Amino acid sequence: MKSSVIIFPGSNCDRDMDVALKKHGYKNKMVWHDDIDLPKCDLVVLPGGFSYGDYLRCGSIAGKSKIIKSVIEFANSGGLVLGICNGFQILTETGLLPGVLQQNKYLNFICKNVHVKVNNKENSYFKNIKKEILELHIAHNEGNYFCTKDELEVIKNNNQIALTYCNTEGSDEEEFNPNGALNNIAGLFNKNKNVLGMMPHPERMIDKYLSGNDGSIFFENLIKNYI
Amino acid sequence: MKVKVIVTLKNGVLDPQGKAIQQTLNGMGFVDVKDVRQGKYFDIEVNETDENKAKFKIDEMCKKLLANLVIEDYKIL
Amino acid sequence: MKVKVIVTLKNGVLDPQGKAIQQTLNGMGFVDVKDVRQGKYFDIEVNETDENKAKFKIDEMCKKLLANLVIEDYKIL
Amino acid sequence: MEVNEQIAIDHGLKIEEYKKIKELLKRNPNLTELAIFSAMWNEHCSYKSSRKHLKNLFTKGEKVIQGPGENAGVIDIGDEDAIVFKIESHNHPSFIEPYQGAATGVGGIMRDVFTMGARPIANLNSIHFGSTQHKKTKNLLRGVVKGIGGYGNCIGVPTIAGQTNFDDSYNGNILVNAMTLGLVNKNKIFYSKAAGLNKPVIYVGSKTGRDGIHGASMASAIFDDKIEEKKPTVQVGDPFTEKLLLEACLELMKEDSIISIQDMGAAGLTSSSVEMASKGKLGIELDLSKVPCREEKMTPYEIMLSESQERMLIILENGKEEKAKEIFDKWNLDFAVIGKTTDTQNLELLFNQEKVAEIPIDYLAENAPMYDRKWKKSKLPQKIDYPKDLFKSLKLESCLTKIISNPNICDKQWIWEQYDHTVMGDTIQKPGGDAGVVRVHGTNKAVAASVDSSAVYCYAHPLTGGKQVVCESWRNLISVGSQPVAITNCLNFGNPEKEKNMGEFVECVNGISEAAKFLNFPVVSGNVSFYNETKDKGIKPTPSIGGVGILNDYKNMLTMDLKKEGNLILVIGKTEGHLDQSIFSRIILLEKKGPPPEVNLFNEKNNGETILKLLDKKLIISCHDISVGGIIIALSKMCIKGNKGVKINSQIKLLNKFNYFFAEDQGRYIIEIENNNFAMVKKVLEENSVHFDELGVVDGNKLTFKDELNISIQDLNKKYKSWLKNYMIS
Ligand SMILES: Nc1ncnc2c1ncn2[C@@H]1O[C@H](COP(=O)(O)OP(=O)(O)O)[C@@H](O)[C@H]1O
Ligand SMILES: [Mg+2]
Repeated sequence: MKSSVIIFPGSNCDRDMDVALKKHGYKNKMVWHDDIDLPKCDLVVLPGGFSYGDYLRCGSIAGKSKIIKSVIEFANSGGLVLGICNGFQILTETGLLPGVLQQNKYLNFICKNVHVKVNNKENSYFKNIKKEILELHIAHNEGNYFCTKDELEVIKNNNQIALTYCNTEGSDEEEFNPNGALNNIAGLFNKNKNVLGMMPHPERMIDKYLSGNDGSIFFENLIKNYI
Repeated sequence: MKVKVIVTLKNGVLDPQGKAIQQTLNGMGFVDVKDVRQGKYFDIEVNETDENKAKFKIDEMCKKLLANLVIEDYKIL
Repeated sequence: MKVKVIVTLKNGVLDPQGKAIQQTLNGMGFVDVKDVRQGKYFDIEVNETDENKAKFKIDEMCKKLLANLVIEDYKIL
Repeated sequence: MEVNEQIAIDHGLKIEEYKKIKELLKRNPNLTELAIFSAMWNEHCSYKSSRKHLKNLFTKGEKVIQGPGENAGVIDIGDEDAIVFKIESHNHPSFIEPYQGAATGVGGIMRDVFTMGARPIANLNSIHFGSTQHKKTKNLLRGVVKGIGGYGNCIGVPTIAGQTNFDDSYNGNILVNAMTLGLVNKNKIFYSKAAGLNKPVIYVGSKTGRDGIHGASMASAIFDDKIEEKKPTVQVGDPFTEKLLLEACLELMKEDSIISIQDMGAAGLTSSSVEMASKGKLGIELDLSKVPCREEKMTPYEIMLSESQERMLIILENGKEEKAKEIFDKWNLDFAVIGKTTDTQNLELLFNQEKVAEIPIDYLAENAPMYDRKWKKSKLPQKIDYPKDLFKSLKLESCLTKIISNPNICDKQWIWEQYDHTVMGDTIQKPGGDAGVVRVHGTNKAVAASVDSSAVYCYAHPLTGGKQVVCESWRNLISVGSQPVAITNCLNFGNPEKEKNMGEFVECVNGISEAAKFLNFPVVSGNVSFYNETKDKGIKPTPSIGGVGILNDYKNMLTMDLKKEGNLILVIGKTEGHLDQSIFSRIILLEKKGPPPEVNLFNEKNNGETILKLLDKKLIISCHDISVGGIIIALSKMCIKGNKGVKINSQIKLLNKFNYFFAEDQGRYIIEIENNNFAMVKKVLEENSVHFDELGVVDGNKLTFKDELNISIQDLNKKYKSWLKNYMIS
């Protein structure tokens, strides 16, 4: 599977993503934000970090960069686009995903492990996944998902909710919601389920000496589904 | 000329930061403070002398970049 | 009553956000934008009907919490 | 404006210093020149009160590639790899504007590290605040933590460890010390020494503004009542630009075009240009009209003194300007050729085709004043004789819960959860352990780092305190299974013009040096912050030691969490029962006097090395050093982290039980071992003449000792974890 990781000025999880993708067998290329064309690939990744310092609103300025037009075209033609953390924020700012990511409810940056439940397996990302509840890592200041009531209805009706914060058993009470996200949303699809935005960082969970290795399950599953 | 813009959260959108400020103010003894909402303010200098033209441009900037209309409103002063 | 406050960076203090916004606007084709400075805006509701009294209180709040006078100025609208 | 004595004084110079300037120049300096002297002769740049004593530090070692004197120290960690690291203070600005002060502190230290060609791989911080009762403390803490996170998180460097302390001596003068480690190929290290004539001098990074003018002098000025009105300019940090600068510099460093490079820190363009020229024994000519400025009509005076952040000065090989400019253009950063190296040995400044200053470099650097300040030796305080019945009414369990929820002991998760500690994908020991550990990307090696200070001990007896901090750092590094290699130090003290404060400084430095030498744990970099004083009240002497250790195989790393039911718990090192200056004495017995625990360097070294021997034989399951709070606090943390109980051996030979459990004797560790390895462990310990106690067994989910202690780990955990969180939301 061929992947492209976009580097925006201020991206800081681009290398981590490159390492994770290669470790799991993806052929990855790094793409500079100022380029106009995407290389031929099957998956485009918008990595985490602080594109343009996250000034104004997270992801807003990256949403205006040159490469984004091609990313939107790629997504509209059915290509897989994955946005992690800042990448998720960029996807909402470009309109590829609905809603916005606001500042965390308790106003602090949060860096810790969380559990998330896979809500929809009818898609390239989670089809056949072995575990329903993944332990992943979050590190963000603006992960508090919000959208209007009407939008939420649409999202629900289309099964667009990909991941929700929960505890080890899958229970999703408020106390397991780290940032105040609406309906505990940790990851979200577009209507066609080819665009996925998620706050957790699977690329930080790829061997047992790190915070855990459930991230590997995610990457292995995605590449297997592709083949 | 200089144009001033204010971007605020839409009614109904939660403003945790404003809330925190309100609580802090209450805690500091300003017990009369009932509500605080925080927004953004921009001072924009444009090379344009015609006020209407300038405001028209700024309006576009607000829609395209400065405000996220999902949750925010803007006002050009 | 409601009082509006604007907090801006002092002249000469670096405004990284404003700079990034200006460059982005230029890049988006708004080439006339010469400078952008970003500030904060507060809508404060106080239980106080006397305008002067309210403003006096808000003035104190600005000094004590809302603005850091080392780098910021404030204006009560 | 004609310069006179008053103007010199306003610039923080002493009258004698002004006289000396006139003598050297054989004329009166103009205002710009005076400002340059004042910046260079300032305590912060010239180390005029400390230089004499810093020379005594132990700085050599076979792994030392670069000791003090460069932007940061460098150590060899095998293969082609080297670690660049340093700690620096940003105390005064953080008190005035906690967010920006702390943020720019982190930005500054990172620049020191990547200037040398290293990619930063870990950040640490040591922060000290006033009493938790003091009205400013909460906001300062919140602002500082947000500032450290705001900058480090944005750049994408993990903050892997740190230290947080509260003491009322910091009420009017908090401490914010930031440390960075970077990784570099040891054949590709960049230095600040200029070389070659007529080489272009390049300015890169952000534009110069009027911010922070007088910052270097502020760092050395005593706070007074009027601080709130003084409103000195504090710099605003721009981590986004720093990230671009980091990437651009590292990209340029891949080419063979940089002769030398230096970040613009305190005293900005002045100190960077003078230091580069001084080290290379060259002159330097700058055309200030070419400096990219953010504001209109900036004067040479302002340009030379500005402390705008995120700027670098580079001396390039001739003909490489185009290529270099291309890189900085790509990253959207300012780039300007602003001067050249010369053979005049002078600093020459031009502005609008006019010469505006000309000063021999020597006068600014080597001829800077150096003072042999008077200092007072401190006596070792008398040991306290505690009356026996003082302990009678005390209950072990309530003492334990009181101490574990004390602000200086309790969990600091509220803080480090706000720091991205996992970015870069190599953090294998997060904050909350004895030291943070990151892997050297793509290898089996890992680097451990910790930062420590013990102001209470240093205040009671500076010489012992100085030794103790170094030992504590060494112990924390041993506890994660690393071989300690070298240290950096940030020396936070009061007013050096006072004999008592100067004495604290001199003796702490001597203590640090003595311990460093004995442990073969050299000092490779550091920083001095004097005048930490408000309204005549100085802080407790607070040297912060940042230690770095190496693991050849990261799979051997140790953690403190208890692992398995039935395993044995041993105390390594002898418990003498020293309570003076312990947290137990201070908060339970309300006794603040007495000497700090004695530091026995031989035992310290021997015990630590023996731990590493046991680790080598794979005999240790978990390990934690014993520090503030003594055995019982160390053990409690191991229980909490592993969520397992311990049954303490009722046979254990106690002094008084309070002495045994709460004493802060040095050189001790707690280890967990497998039951059936006991004989082997015992043999190794005995062969190395290391004293040990069989403390207990991992058992159930309670910490128990006879009928005196019976507390569930859950309760203990609650006490440990909730204090800081509750404090911050209340
Ligand atoms: N300001 C901070 N930044 C990052 N980590 C911190 C900070 N303060 C404390 N910590 C973490 O909390 C843990 C406990 O610190 P400390 O109480 O000094 O422990 P110990 O006495 O066992 O060394 C350490 O692992 C440290 O890394
Ligand atoms: Mg420790």
